[in-house]
Amino acid sequence: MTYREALRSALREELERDDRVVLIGEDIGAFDGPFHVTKGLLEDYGERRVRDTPNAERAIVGVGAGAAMVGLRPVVELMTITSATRALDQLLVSVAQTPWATAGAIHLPLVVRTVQGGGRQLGPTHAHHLEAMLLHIPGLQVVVPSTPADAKGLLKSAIRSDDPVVVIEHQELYGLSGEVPDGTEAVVPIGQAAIRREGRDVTLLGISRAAHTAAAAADLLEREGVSSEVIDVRSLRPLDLDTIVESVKRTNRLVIVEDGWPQAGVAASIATLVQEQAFDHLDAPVLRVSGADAPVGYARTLESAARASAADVARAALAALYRE
Amino acid sequence: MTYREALRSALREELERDDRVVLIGEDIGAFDGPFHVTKGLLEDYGERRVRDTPNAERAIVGVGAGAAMVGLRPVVELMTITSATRALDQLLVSVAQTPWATAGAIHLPLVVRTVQGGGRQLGPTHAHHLEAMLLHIPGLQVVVPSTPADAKGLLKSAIRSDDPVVVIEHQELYGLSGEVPDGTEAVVPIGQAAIRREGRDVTLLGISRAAHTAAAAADLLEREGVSSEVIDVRSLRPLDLDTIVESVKRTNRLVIVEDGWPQAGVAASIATLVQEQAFDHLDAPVLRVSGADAPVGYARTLESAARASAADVARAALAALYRE
Amino acid sequence: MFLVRRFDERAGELHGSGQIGGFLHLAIGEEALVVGATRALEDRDWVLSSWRSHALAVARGADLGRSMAELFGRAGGLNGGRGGAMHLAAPEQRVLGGFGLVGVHLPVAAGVALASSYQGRAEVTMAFLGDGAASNGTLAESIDLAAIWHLPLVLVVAHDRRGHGSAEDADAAVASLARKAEGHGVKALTCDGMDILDVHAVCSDAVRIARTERRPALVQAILQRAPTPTMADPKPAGSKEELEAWKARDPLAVFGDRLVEVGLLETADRARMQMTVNAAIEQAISAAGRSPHPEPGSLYDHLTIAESLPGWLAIDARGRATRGETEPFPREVQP
Amino acid sequence: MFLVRRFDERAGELHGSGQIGGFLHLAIGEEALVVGATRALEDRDWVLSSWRSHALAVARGADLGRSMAELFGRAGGLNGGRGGAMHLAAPEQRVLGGFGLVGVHLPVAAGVALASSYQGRAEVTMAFLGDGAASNGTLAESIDLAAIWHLPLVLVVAHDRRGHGSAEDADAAVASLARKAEGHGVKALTCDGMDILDVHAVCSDAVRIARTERRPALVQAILQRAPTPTMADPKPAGSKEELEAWKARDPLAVFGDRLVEVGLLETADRARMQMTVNAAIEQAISAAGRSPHPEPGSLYDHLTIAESLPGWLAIDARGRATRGETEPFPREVQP
Ligand SMILES: Cc1ncc(C[n+]2csc(CCOP(=O)(O)OP(=O)(O)O)c2C)c(N)n1
Ligand SMILES: Cc1ncc(C[n+]2csc(CCOP(=O)(O)OP(=O)(O)O)c2C)c(N)n1
Ligand SMILES: [Mg+2]
Ligand SMILES: [Mg+2]
Repeated sequence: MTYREALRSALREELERDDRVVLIGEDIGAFDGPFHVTKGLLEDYGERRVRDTPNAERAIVGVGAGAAMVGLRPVVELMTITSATRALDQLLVSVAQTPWATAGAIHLPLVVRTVQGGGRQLGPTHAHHLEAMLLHIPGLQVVVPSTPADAKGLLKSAIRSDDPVVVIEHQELYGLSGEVPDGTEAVVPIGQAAIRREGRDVTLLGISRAAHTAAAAADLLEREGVSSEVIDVRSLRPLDLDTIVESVKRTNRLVIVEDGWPQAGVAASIATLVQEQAFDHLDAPVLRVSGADAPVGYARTLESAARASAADVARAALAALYRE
Repeated sequence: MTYREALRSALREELERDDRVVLIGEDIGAFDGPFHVTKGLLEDYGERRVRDTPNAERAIVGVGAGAAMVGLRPVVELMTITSATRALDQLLVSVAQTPWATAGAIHLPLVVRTVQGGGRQLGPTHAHHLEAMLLHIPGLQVVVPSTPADAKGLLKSAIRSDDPVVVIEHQELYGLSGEVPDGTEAVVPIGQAAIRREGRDVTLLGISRAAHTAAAAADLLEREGVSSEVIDVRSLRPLDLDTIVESVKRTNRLVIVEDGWPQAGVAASIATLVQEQAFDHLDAPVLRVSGADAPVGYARTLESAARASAADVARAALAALYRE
Repeated sequence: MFLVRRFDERAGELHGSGQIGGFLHLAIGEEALVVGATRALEDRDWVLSSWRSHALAVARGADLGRSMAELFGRAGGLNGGRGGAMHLAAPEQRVLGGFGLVGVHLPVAAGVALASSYQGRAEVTMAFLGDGAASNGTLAESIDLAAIWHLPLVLVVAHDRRGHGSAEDADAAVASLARKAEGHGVKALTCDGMDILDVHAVCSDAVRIARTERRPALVQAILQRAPTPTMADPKPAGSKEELEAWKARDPLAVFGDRLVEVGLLETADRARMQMTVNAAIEQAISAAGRSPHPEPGSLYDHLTIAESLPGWLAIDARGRATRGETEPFPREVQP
Repeated sequence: MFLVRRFDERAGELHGSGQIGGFLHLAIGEEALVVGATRALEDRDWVLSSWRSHALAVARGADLGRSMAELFGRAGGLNGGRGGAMHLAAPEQRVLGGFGLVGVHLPVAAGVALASSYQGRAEVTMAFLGDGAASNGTLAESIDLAAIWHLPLVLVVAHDRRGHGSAEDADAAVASLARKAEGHGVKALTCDGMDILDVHAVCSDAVRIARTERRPALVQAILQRAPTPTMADPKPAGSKEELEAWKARDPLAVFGDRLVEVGLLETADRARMQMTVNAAIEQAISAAGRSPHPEPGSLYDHLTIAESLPGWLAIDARGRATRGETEPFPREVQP
């Protein structure tokens, strides 16, 4: 099953299970969703459950927040994470803060689905990675699935959560195939990192699509005789810092990989926590391989120069091992 | 001169110097500005130069961006940094990226003034610190003046810069008095940190208002026999990392103080850079004292529990010295 | 109406004396709107606003002591003292807030209306906004969705004609907003916001449209709040003359006098009623004063995901309260 | 018109063969609007759009080779290959972009008009948007400022009636947008977007209003783009029948035939002109193909503040290009 199909099957199963679940977004119905994730759902569940909207990001999130406050479990979709920058006031004020600011009197079981990345020359406005902006806001859970199983499992958890969750999908992963468990086993709890590969010499932590970059780097490093532990963070908030720190205590070296921008980014956030928690176990600084600190270019050469590649990660790992 | 007056005098001098300078914002004219920074300017410069707008943050930033593209030097004002979350698409797409994405064909000498903080029970929507979201975006210069002299000097530099600058003022500093140089000396270059106090044992780096918290902590630490070097970051992008790293190479310990949220925050961003650059010089992890990772509360007790205090910073410094 | 007025007057005073903090937007002069509009609703209907939600909560029957305690920022407040006046919610009275930012609640209100409609509940949602908020694009987006989805939503605009220069400008703004709403196919109505009977009649009509025709309506209430010289509201106060002129229009006094005139209210009863209200409010104030400040250690409550917060910061912030606080310098008060 | 068409047709083909990447929104069927509207402008006037700005640049006389090179993502492109079709700017032709996000350019256009007006230059700014963008609140905010400040701004809405279900819905959308604009005091005009003469006449009128009366105007051009089956545009293509039906309305063919009919154009001249254009475009394509790819090391150019970037990352990203690239897995193409 592909990542795309996995998301669709999560939506379908939850629509089936709970009448309070309603999908809201631009082009999700008649056009099958901008990336075809919601294909066929309008046909099967009708306009009551699958609601097309005009282009109006703030209204989409706001409407979801309101409906969630009084009993629905809306899953709203923002066409890209760049669109999410147009609804940040809603995410911050109406969504993230409300349960806290009402001392728990108002709950907000809202899911915001959005998608980052691009990687096929979409240029400066359609291929951002902006996880960091959402991670910054207390009150939001933020997950970044990188496999079909996690896409399904985390989306199901998100829909069942009584607190708001932002699910950040990755455009370049929609076609990725993988095993996806059925039924209740499919649910993946929010807040657990996954160790994708065990290793001794260095820990490679990947965020969103970059979890695959980390895995590819581990292959390159193996040829150099380096044994890497690869962790997929899966959830940014809550963060499974224990798993990361335990790994670093074993390997004493950490390289974090992200496609997003580095300043006030996700990798920096995690790096700081790790050096706070495991300073005495670190034999080298926590290194980052982030997207370049520049807008996203259209030209193929600029686009790929700006991206964290497996070779970059391998080089960073060797540097952490003082082998470069 | 107060911080507020210093800002006003920068605006006044630049309005006087350059007809291309135009002020745009909500209530900046007839109401003297939400915090009285622009008091009297409408009277003296008229409706052509000082332009009141309706509540429409995106339009305010977008209009400034457009006017800047074709020859003006607009200074637009967003009433609070929370309002800035309503214009993030403009800041990201129209402002930050344009010079880069047009390979320098279009310049954008735009200044965005906004204000963070509160500290007098403004509650969950009027007292955010969101520097990190703006720092995250490549293409924006971001400054956080904490003294009247810097407020004037950095705002003047910002207006004279050919590239976009976000000036983040601090609500709790408007009444702060201090020496402010006149004329050309008043200009403070963007991108230089200020060493406020020299010391040997630990470096305390403060961001925005927290630079004062750091200074107050140094006083507390002095009583404990600890000699602190206090640095005011002044500019987040470009960041004067050299000054910070040099200091850390002398003191071998760093505590960063911010009022903002910790996850994907500014302190984490700088901490990561420092451990990357000066790992071998650090005798302790880089520690942070940030605002609490929770929404901002109205109740006095919650508000102050969430804030980084000088005592917290002093405690962190002692911990970095392994004295606690 | 008198209850709402007295509550606000006392709140203004208590803000002056430092018992209440932050921005306190007073509803003095808006009582005809607050009471007239909410009385057009049934108990099952929902209410949202930008600020002044304390007045809506009181008008909808929220506990006075807990309402006042919220303004005091106390643990016994409606929201545990976390929100204060600008963010006050009284969920039992179906007042969802106080959202603080101009216009941010408008799509949220549409969402509440959507849930009612989706679940086949004949509830109406009423959202209060100011004329200032009407300029924000979020209104257009919200009206649009409400129209497309046939949502039972009533938008009530308190049109206080500030920031519109001359009276003609203000009239033009009213007419323009009506045309914009009608551009979306939304019925636009106007009422005299200083006259509770007119407000009630027009809002009842709007509520009927929303409830029975299942489509949104917009009401513009032309009103003038008291230009009271108070530090509680961030807007500048009016002059003495303006205040005198306003007093002649005071919706509460005018309506009370009229009731007396036409014989529906005895002067003695009016005084008695006022005394009862005064007593209830004083009681609420002392109850609020007795309510404890929220425990600093409760900072992370109702934020379950903070449980997983590691490190320095969380430990520190949780523990901080029990230790001494050092203020780096006095906090700035806005002029 | 033929130039714009051929440029687009070839671009579409080159996207198919992988020479051009990203999303390529074709203007096929929109030539009457592109040419008719821009011909209503003077050289000193400004143009902005969401996408399809390559067509505007070509219509305004931008160098064909550099325009095509931009689509190819080459260093010789109008923007050094950094923006591509969705973000193409031709500043010499006063086409400021291509802003990519729905509606993000609308307040920017108002700002450009503000600068003209502020500096007493009699320029007009024309912003193109789609009917989809008209739902976004940013339109309302931009119109509002343009009206208040008497800005010389012309908003041209390409109303392609997609996403409005039935034709009546689309008509209602047109009428509704006109009412909304007029709610702001902005003159709203409508034209047949398939007829270049009508487009030109109506846009000229709008430009005159903006230039001489110094106030904004809004033009709705009802049109239908070719439902060509291409992967270049993210929207779904139409059926064969739809394509045939569209061909009968093709604004280019219809106008050309009419010119021939009324004797203003010889068939032979028409063919010759087409050949000239074809030749120019093929030349542009080969020039574009010869233009080098941007140097990876130029990534931080035009971002002066990146100079100060420290550490790993910056060093790494600058150096990376010279080393080998390893792709973790193939990149996903949208269905
Ligand atoms: C986004 C945002 N910007 C600014 C403010 C500050 N502010 C508080 S009240 C107010 C005036 C609003 O006017 P209006 O909407 O007419 O409200 P009313 O007159 O009914 O209080 C403003 C700008 C805010 N609360 N939110
Ligand atoms: C903010 C944002 N959301 C989504 C998109 C994706 N998108 C590209 S074209 C398009 C349809 C826009 O329709 P319309 O405005 O009518 O444009 P036109 O039909 O003229 O292309 C959308 C939604 C985008 N570019 N920006
Ligand atoms: Mg008002
Ligand atoms: Mg369209």
